[in-house]
Amino acid sequence: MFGFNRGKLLVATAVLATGGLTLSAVPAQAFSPHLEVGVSSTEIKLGVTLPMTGTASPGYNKVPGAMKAYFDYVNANGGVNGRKITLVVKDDQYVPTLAVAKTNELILKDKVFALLAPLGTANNKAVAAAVNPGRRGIPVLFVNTGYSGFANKKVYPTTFTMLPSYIVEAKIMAQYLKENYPDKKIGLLYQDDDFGDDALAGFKQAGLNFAIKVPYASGSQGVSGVPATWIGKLSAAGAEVVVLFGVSSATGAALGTAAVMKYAPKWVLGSVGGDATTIKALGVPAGVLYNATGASFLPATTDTTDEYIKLFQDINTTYNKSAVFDNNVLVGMNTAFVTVQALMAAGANPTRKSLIAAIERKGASFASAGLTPLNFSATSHVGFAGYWFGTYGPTGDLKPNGGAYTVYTTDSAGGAVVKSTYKRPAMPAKGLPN
Amino acid sequence: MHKLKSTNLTRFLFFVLLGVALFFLGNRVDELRVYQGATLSMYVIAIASIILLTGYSGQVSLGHGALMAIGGYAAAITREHLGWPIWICFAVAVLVAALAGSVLGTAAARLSGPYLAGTTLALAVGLPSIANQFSILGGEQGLLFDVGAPPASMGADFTQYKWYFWIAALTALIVMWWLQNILRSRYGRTWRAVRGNEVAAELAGIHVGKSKTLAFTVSSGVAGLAGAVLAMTISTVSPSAFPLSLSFSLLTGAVLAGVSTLSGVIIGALTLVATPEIADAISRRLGSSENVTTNLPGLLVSALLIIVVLLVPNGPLEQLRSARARKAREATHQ
Amino acid sequence: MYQFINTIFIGITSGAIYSLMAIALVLVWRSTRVVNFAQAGMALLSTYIGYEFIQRFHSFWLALFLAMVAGAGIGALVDSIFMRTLFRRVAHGPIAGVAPIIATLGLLGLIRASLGLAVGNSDVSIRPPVSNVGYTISGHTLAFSPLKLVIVSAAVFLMIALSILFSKTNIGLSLRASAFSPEIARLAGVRVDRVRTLGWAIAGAAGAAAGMLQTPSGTGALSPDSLDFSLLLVFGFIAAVIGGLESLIGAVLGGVLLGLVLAFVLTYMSGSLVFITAFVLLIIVLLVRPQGIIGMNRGRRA
Amino acid sequence: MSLEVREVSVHHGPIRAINKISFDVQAGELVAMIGSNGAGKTSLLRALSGLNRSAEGSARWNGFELLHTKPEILVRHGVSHVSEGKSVIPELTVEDNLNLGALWRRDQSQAHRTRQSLLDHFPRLAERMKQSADTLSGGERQMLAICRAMMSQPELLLLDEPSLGLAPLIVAQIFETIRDLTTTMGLTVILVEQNAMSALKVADQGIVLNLGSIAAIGSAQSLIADPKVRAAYLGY
Repeated sequence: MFGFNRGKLLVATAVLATGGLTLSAVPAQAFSPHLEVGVSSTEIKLGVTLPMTGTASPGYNKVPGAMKAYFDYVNANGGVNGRKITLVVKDDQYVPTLAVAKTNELILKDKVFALLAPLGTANNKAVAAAVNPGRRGIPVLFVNTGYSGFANKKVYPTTFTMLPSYIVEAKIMAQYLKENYPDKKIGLLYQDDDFGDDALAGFKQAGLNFAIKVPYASGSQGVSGVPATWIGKLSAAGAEVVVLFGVSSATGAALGTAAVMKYAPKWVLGSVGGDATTIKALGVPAGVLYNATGASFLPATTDTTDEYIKLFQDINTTYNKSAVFDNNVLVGMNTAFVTVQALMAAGANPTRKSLIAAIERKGASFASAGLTPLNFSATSHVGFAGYWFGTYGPTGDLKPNGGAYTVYTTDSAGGAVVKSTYKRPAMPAKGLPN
Repeated sequence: MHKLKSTNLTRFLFFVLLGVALFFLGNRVDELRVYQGATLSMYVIAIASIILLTGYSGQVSLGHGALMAIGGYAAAITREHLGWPIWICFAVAVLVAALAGSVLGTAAARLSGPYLAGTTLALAVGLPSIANQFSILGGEQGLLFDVGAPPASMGADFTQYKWYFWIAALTALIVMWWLQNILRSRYGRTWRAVRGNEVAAELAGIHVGKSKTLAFTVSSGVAGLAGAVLAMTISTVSPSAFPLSLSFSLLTGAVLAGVSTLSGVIIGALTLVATPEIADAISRRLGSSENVTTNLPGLLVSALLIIVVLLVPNGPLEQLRSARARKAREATHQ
Repeated sequence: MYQFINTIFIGITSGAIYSLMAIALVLVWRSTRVVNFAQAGMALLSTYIGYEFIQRFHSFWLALFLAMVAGAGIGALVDSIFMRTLFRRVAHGPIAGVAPIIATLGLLGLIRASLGLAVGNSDVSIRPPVSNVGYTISGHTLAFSPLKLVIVSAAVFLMIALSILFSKTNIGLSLRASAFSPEIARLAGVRVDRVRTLGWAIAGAAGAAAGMLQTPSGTGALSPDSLDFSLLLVFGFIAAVIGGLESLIGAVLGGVLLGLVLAFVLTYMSGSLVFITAFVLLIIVLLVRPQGIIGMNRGRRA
Repeated sequence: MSLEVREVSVHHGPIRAINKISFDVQAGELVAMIGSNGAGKTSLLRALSGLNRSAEGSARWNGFELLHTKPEILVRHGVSHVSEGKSVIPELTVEDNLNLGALWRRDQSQAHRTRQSLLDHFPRLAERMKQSADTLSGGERQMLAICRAMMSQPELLLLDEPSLGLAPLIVAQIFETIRDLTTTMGLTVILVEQNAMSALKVADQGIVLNLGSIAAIGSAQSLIADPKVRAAYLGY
């Protein structure tokens, strides 16, 4: 069977040769000596990997479109110091192997200046270890995950987080629950992996006791019958307040199934799975969300009295084909907005070093739609660290409790939960940083 | 067309030659291609494990991704907790995966086609979720697997990826050489006999069940090694690195390579690595809309798969061979 | 006690949904000896077609019927232009065992990606045609609603109707004969190609019913990347294997067994054990009976 | 009514299994086709019944071309083939195996009558109607296979090695049955056999195939009497 006749050797050689050709058919990219990789006289190139297809993609696949829309808006208004921003999007299907491969492509082939808003805990960890942007000095701006570990500057020296960590969220939520429902039986639904572990750590730190904790395996919310077992357990334990600390599809499945089983506790939704638009798109009637409690660090997506929301909605209409304006779009736009400020702060000819230094130096003063301050400094790469609580209206709009945003902040460690005194500065004219 | 005399020595020399060629290739291409070369080597090993199982012993597995996970985790745990040298970690990966494979293979030998497919599919879906049950497995974010920096003696511009590539390519060469040898041995002949006709093999005194279990065990061990190499290329192991789609793409690679022979394995691996990039390039050239860029790669890969299965089901090499055999026959008839 | 009863209901209703998919898989297996991984894609496509009909006619039931017709058409089309070519080309060798799996997987990807291109990767949703709010008995709401009743009835009805079709009618005899021995069936005058296509068509219709009924019973969302459909395929296949692949009654029994075991493990042990439980159950069943609950004793190697 | 075979060739890849052979079979005859292993008997039969559609030449039954026609169509034109090795489906019941042969017939009441008369002939099968076919003995299976073919009410019956793997006593029974069917139903039968002597004994005509060509043809008696045939094929 394995006699090496001449024919087979020929084929083997041919295969090797083709392989070699493919491998060597890369044009050596010429770049000017005085400009950083990914920066030319006319362009700054950024790259993102995230799930654009596959079962983890719904919702998240709207983020790049939103970021591109805001960059296009900036580009149409003169760009960053005359340079246009382009965003290269790669689909990693939420698989670490692909995330590493695609990030390598971004860095080695597309030669991007910085990585922007990569998604997923396992993906980011694999990229950090295998591609090692930290050692290469490549900025990883505003990772799109609340896993607290990425804020560790020693391990991830070039990484900045944007979302408040899950621990922060759990601590603040615990405080809220203790204040508002001191004598109620509280139940918790959480994802049985690092996402949930962070949450459990936060709740534990805050000293909140649950009457029942229901874990679910990531992905199992799509299996018929599984959500019904959650509701069965929660209702059997008599939980009067239920915290849903999972992804949107799990939150949606829990709410939908609870309606079927006529189980109506006071719902408290975590921010990851708390976007009304996404939940409604999952087929859950808005009425189910009515009166539930939600949390966010950005203004409500329907709050058109907010100058940022109004601007982002306009940009969304013009540059994003009027995609449904949900929290994913809002997060994308706001991330792009902060990114532009960071690029501007990095100087006339930004380098990777100057970009990181700029965020460390000026990051805390960057404008943003966020209702809590960005905590960037030379010692902290943590972005937002606060939440406000609101109630979902009959159509699913999240409105702040008491009519105004009351923001609580804390940290991922042992710090106390405090009411924020932060007053968001006015938006730069036309939402264009200068 | 006369056959060169094939001995263990010529075969060994062929692989040494191939190794030397790869060594020079690794020095000539850029960093990204070197990295892809490591991935390619990983796929070569993984696809070989599938071909061994399906092509040579007639069993179908939809769960080799899970066996790769076992190998990957075994290597990572050995490295992290015991700090053993990398080649011992790889050996542990092989052993642990082979052990799991022998348990599974014992069950598999009793099952006919679709039942085995169902069992392995359930394994591929079920196994990764174990990672969140035991803290030693590191949960969703997984474990780090650091094979270490290249030795200083290699020089300052010897990159980490080149080191990965060297390790992966050397592993792949050794595996392929060893597999070619084992397939020419008594075991290889037994497997082929069983694949050809179970009843006849049984009558010829072959213990069919044992033979199948052995094939499953060897294949699992090789898959475990591929898992360790995969873990090396992404420096971590995590449940999501071994999704169901990995098992499926290995089958795809095996079909593209031609399941009936190991010699096409590089074609399968090359296609798996190159197609997404080619599709990406095409869709970017065509793609004005987000929708096209997102869905075109999937469309192209699926279409390629279907075309190959329909047009060259036994793989391009086998097709070439039979076409040539036909031509030779016609020539002698004239 | 209330929780115990509810767990049984949850098990039976989810089992019924796995059964619907399992029935479709068993149908194709019985008529062509192919494990049809494209079934999830075919069901997804049919359900999208059903969704379009709902938008047009505002009747779920009419749309369900039309989706089943469309599903039958898709099944017939897949077999006549696709599987027939495949079988002409790969009849022998090791590839014969994997080619149908690979081909149907490829088809699954093709349907997914084409749907993504055609309709985009965002969700649409299907409302339940009858109330999905649970029945209330003496103040307790059961995990069982009119919609779930429809689903369970549909699974039972399909099982009975198709079992009768298979075992009592001439068409059924042709289907079985073509599956077991195409050559002998041909020699006996059965138009095997047409009969196989018919088998695929019936499976396509059953798959469409599974998709149309499972969608509103979950959250109602439908997208080309729908996790629910991949999982439906996996759990449907596991149910079919547990049941024995040869028997429609086995498919339903396998589905319900899987549903019940999952419901009890999730409720009384841990919510994290879904996928492991499915695997362990499958292993246990196959260790005791390698041919499934209702499989043939002298199972053919295929 | 007759079968006219003209210059038929069958290839298996590069090997020519049947090389341009021609012969006639008259209606109502039982023809035994004998020859050693690999002589091409089965190849010829499979070409006549449409299982191998790559044959060249022409074979007409009452003017209807058999070559290149699908077996399921040939059945509708009165040609039935019982393939080598007990052509029954073991997973089905005896009843289902029988019924299978007449599924294509529009007139099912006619099929019912055929079945009744066959069952009268073969009471052993009648007793086992609800059992699965793999519970039958080898001889019973062969009977069932022949009955299944008879359910199509064929005019031309092609039988491939019905004696394969059966005890001599059973073989004799089967051949008697075939002879009986030929006579009582006015069938034309081509019986391919290794078991040359037994076959020729019940046959009207005999054809001896050797390496894809006709080595001898004639009445069964004359072939039995032919010393060369005796030496080469009848073993004495």
